[in-house]
Amino acid sequence: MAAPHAMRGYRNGFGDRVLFVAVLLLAAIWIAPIVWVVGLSFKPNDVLMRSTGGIVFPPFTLKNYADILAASSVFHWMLNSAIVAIGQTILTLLIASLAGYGFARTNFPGKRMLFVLVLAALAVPEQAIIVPLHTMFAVVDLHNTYAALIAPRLAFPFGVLLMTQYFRAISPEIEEAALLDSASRFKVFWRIVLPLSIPAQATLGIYTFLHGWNDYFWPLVSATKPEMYTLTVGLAAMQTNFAQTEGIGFLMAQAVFAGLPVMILYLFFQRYIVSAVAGAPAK
Amino acid sequence: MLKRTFLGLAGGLLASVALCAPQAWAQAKTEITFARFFGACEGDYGTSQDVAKARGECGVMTTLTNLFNATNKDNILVKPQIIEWGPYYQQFNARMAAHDIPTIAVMHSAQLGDYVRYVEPMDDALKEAGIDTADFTPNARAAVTVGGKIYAMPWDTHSWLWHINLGMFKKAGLLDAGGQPILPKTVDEMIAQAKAVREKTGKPYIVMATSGPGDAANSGRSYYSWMYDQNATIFPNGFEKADFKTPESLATLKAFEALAKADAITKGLDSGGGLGGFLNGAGAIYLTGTWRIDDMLAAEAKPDSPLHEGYAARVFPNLFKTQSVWTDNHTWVLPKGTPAPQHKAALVFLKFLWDHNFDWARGGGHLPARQSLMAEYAKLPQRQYVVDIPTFGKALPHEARRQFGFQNMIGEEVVNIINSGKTAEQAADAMQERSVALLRGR
Amino acid sequence: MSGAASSGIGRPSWANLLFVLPYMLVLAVLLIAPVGLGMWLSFQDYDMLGGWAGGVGFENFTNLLNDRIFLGTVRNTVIFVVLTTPAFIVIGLFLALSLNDRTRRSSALRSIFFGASVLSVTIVTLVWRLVYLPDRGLLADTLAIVGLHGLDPVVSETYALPAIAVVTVWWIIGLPMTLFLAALQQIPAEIYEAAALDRTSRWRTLLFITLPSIRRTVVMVAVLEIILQFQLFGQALLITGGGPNNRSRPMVQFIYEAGFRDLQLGFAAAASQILFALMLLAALAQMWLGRRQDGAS
Amino acid sequence: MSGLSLKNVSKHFGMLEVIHDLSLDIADGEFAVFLGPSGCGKSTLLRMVAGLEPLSGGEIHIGGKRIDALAPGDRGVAMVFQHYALYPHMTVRQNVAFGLRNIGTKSDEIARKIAAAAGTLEIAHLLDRKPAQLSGGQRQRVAIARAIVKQPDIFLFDEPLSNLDAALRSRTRIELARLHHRLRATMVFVTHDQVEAMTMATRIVVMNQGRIEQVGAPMEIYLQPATRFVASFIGSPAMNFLAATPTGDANGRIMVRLADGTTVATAIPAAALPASGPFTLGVRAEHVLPGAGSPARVDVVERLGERTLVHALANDGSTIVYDEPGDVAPAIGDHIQLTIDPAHVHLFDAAGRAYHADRIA
Repeated sequence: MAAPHAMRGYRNGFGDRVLFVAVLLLAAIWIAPIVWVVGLSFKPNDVLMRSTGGIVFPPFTLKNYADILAASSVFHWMLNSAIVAIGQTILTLLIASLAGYGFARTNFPGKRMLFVLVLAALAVPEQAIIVPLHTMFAVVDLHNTYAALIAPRLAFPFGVLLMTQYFRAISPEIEEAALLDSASRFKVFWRIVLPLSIPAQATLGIYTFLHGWNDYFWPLVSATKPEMYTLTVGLAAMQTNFAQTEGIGFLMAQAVFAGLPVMILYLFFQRYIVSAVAGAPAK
Repeated sequence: MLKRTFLGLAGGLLASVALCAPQAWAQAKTEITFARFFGACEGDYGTSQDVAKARGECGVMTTLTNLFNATNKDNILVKPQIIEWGPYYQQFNARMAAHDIPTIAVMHSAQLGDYVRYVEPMDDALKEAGIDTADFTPNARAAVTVGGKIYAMPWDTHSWLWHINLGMFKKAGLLDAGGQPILPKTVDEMIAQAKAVREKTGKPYIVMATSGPGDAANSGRSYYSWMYDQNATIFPNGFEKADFKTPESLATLKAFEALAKADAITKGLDSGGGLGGFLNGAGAIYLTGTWRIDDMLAAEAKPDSPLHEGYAARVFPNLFKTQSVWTDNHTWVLPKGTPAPQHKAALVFLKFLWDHNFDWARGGGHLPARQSLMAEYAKLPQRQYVVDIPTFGKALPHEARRQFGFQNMIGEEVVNIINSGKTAEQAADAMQERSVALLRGR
Repeated sequence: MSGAASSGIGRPSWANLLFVLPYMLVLAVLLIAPVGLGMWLSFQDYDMLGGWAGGVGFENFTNLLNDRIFLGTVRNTVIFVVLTTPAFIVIGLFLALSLNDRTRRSSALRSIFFGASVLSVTIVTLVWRLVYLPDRGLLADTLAIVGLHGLDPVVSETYALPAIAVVTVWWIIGLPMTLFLAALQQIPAEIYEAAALDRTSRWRTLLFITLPSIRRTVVMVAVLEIILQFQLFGQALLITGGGPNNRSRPMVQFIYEAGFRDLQLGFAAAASQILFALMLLAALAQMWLGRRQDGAS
Repeated sequence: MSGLSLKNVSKHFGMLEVIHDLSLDIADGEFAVFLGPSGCGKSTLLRMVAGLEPLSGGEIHIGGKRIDALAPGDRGVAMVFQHYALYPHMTVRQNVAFGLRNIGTKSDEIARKIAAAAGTLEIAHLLDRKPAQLSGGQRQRVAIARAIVKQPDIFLFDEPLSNLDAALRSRTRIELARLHHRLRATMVFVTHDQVEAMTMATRIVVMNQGRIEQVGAPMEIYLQPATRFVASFIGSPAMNFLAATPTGDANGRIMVRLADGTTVATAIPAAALPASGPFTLGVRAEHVLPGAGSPARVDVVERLGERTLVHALANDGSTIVYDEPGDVAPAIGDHIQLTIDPAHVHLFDAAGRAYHADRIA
């Protein structure tokens, strides 16, 4: 992480200020809609029904948030989203780490062929197999289960390739030392390699989590029972043309409320997102 | 540290799942699922049981459900499954494919023909529930009858209106001596009125939502209404081939073209923007259905509202031969595959709804499905002007497949005339072509 | 991500297969099998509720190629990819270059740019529908200040797709930015120090040192974004519904509608195959370009 | 009995053969050093012994037991790696205990062994630190402690000193030698540094391109290198090599003429030499004597402190290095005269094979 100095080396003067203003301008564009949404969430619904402008002026209300606490499916959907996203994250980390280690560090018959298969799988778009996936899950009657919501994502090879890359970058000496220390192959993986790959796990974990949390198409067609809705599908269900005019403020409050935990999670893990990717040289 | 955080999070969540599991409800209750659109309004009506105070479709539906759950003697728990209106039927398909069968589902009568294979015939069930089918309005009866059998309990007749800002009509000189709005009788009259409104108020004549998901239906309903005024159909030669180039169809499309060319209709609003705009006085007429009457009346009552000078609900006007209008119906169906106890409980709930049909008509704005309620309905504000709709309103027969597909497709092409400047002929060509694809499936 | 598996440590053993077995099983059941099933479905008449009615040969494909709506979705999707991918690269790179230091300021700004990615598509589209609302949205209000009226992107055939592209870039610029940041942090500081001693200008440093050093990442981001953006769905469905005049309907929405609205699974599967083929072509072309440049330098 | 025996060991990576049919015996208690330039296969050989590289052919025995099919942990070997390979997420104590736990050693015994090893290596105060908190030398000791506690039959060292600075390196050399002496264990040490080999080994195995060039005690290798490669690799400064043409013999000892015309009467038996072919004469710097003799011009002077190396150009252009004690040295450009001590010259034939004078007892 020597970059900070590297960049500062040639930064000075007028050009920097122009750049900085440009970045600030972009940041303003980026944050404006969010500020707006937060603003709307504090406005009474009947005011918003007539106009969504003037969010900085009174009247303000906390009713929308109070309503969430009083009666809203948002909690349940958040829980579903969390179960799905965390389930996907944990399982992805587990099988991607195992497979990544297998490909990066062990030898077994047919390894090269299987790895080519994994690389090829990278080209398969998830949206393009939704129709057959839906048919398959319908045949085995698994729709509206957490398993159905979680499982399809586990097949995508990004995590395996990321972990393979990362494990290749870890010095093999340490694993060799462990082998000489009479550790089994699995023990080497579990006790030595896995703890060493926590930064990569964090990266993969965050991306998997976000992906799972934000997934729309699959839950839309697989979670058809409202009690199995994830947040994305649930909020979309709230957004009927009718609801939009009857409760923009309430809807926005739910949006803010739903976005909050992930935002906090992000702020907490933020440094891992960059540094972990940096830790795995893309050779 | 990180690992521990992850594990902690996961553990906590799993624990809370266990706590929140559906077992929380009492064991003995018979749970039935109730799939519907009409929106969710837990914020305003989450616990309310006061049906009289409920406004709007969502408010009435939610309150009725709450009331039933609190008061029914049969220990039945109705669990609403609220799905967005736009993808409701996609979702319904997915549910059927996933063997996730709701006990009761709302269905537009326009869709009943496509889904009749998957729902229970209800002649006997309605009798068993004590619902008098003789009380169905003729419109409602036709809506739920396929091949001589009743497949749904009708809930309303809804139709397509002009919601009029009388203040702006007055400015444009479009009120008669009695203060009632003068409606156009031809396309030319309509355009002339539009010019008057534009001149006198600077605002567009018609406000209509065209851009949001599902908003295409608005244009589709308008198209059908003017087609029916000409006693025309899009299926002049049987239900396997549509024809959009009949003179009547082209005349209808030309009416939209004329509106667009005269800048008499708003472009690119979604329903939020449309309704909000109209309530703010952004146009003289709002094109939407019966379901908004109550909201408009509420707005009219507010002193600071641009509608305060007066509001009128009128049937979508006849510009051609004989007054008709598009109608559709919300109905309740019992999808096949429900176990007997739920089936029985569903009938109890349907009877409850049937008994509260007037609440729906009042709060939701739709016309009731029961003939016996019509007189009382007509006494509600503005309802006298729409109460006759069931006698002259029309819908496609159930033999016509993919009715929503058609309504949407037609609507999209009309929207293209309004928003994108397509000509009537171009739109008709596109409709013709797209209808082939629509009828291709089974 | 190139290169076949290099040899690991230790002797080859069937037991090591156990490491990859869980994933390979998941891959086989949940990816390879659906791909195969999808290919089969695309030659069938298969109704979601009505069931299977036999093979139809290439009929689904010929119907697709004669379907103007479908061809429109192909055009829209390709345009969308062409609009967004360079934007992701240029803006992502610009942000990464500007925010690649450890000051609190940069960290806060990074959070802002990444922050939108944590919002789900439903929330994002809800927000932007309000932003784009004709006459009363944030955009209309803002443009009105500078005297611009009537620019309503979601109802314009020309601007609807770019408007969705803007939302998409706004939403998930965080990923390319992060990938670029990671790549930048791997450039050894010595190279910049040497460049500084050589009095290299900012532009020349960028052109001749920074960019060549992260070229692989640029290619990777390009391929990644092509793959992601070909799968546009939620934003279009929820903002414009595909309109106006089908000018913003993407292929995935077509697949969704064909399969889940019109119940024609075979037809939808056939459209999926075309999407798949297009993405493969685009990604391969991008990789080929990247590799060619790789070899040239 | 824990000697190491390699029998016809070979190794290839694909088409590339890195170890050619190599056989070697290392006796119990020996400190054997595999010495050679990088890429000579010495590390590969060590890793094959450790079980980290599979053999392409041949057998490996430790203490008479064939072990080349066993897992690394089952071979009774411990290894100290070039970069120490400490487990970064474990404390020193956990690092050292890891291997013992894996073979089910009882906790109290582990504690006892760690205490003993920590005492020996003076790392008792570091036991609860993580590797990142240690200096290079300390890590080195931990790595050795980790090997010691396992009480292996054979210690393997893979260039463990290459990451230490010069002072620490020489100190560690001494400690390792001392450790060897105390443990009397068999040790195999891989290095490319001839000083390490010379100072620590009881026997040096000089390797080049996957083959053993010579096996012998350090001084044996120094004094009687078996090949030109060994001669050039051992000794600092490197041996002087000069083209030489045999001109006959005197008393059965070969006489050669160098390129500058000088004739050297070597002590090498003429009979041992092949009949013809180009020869190279090798002579170490300490056996080139300044004073009377062939003329040369001083080119470079390297002062090492205790002695000074003088690089001189003979009149045929070849470079000869000799050393002067202390700071005594001619100036650059000075004309000097050099004599080669004929008793200490070596001859190498075209194949690089060496011919020496009879060993002076």
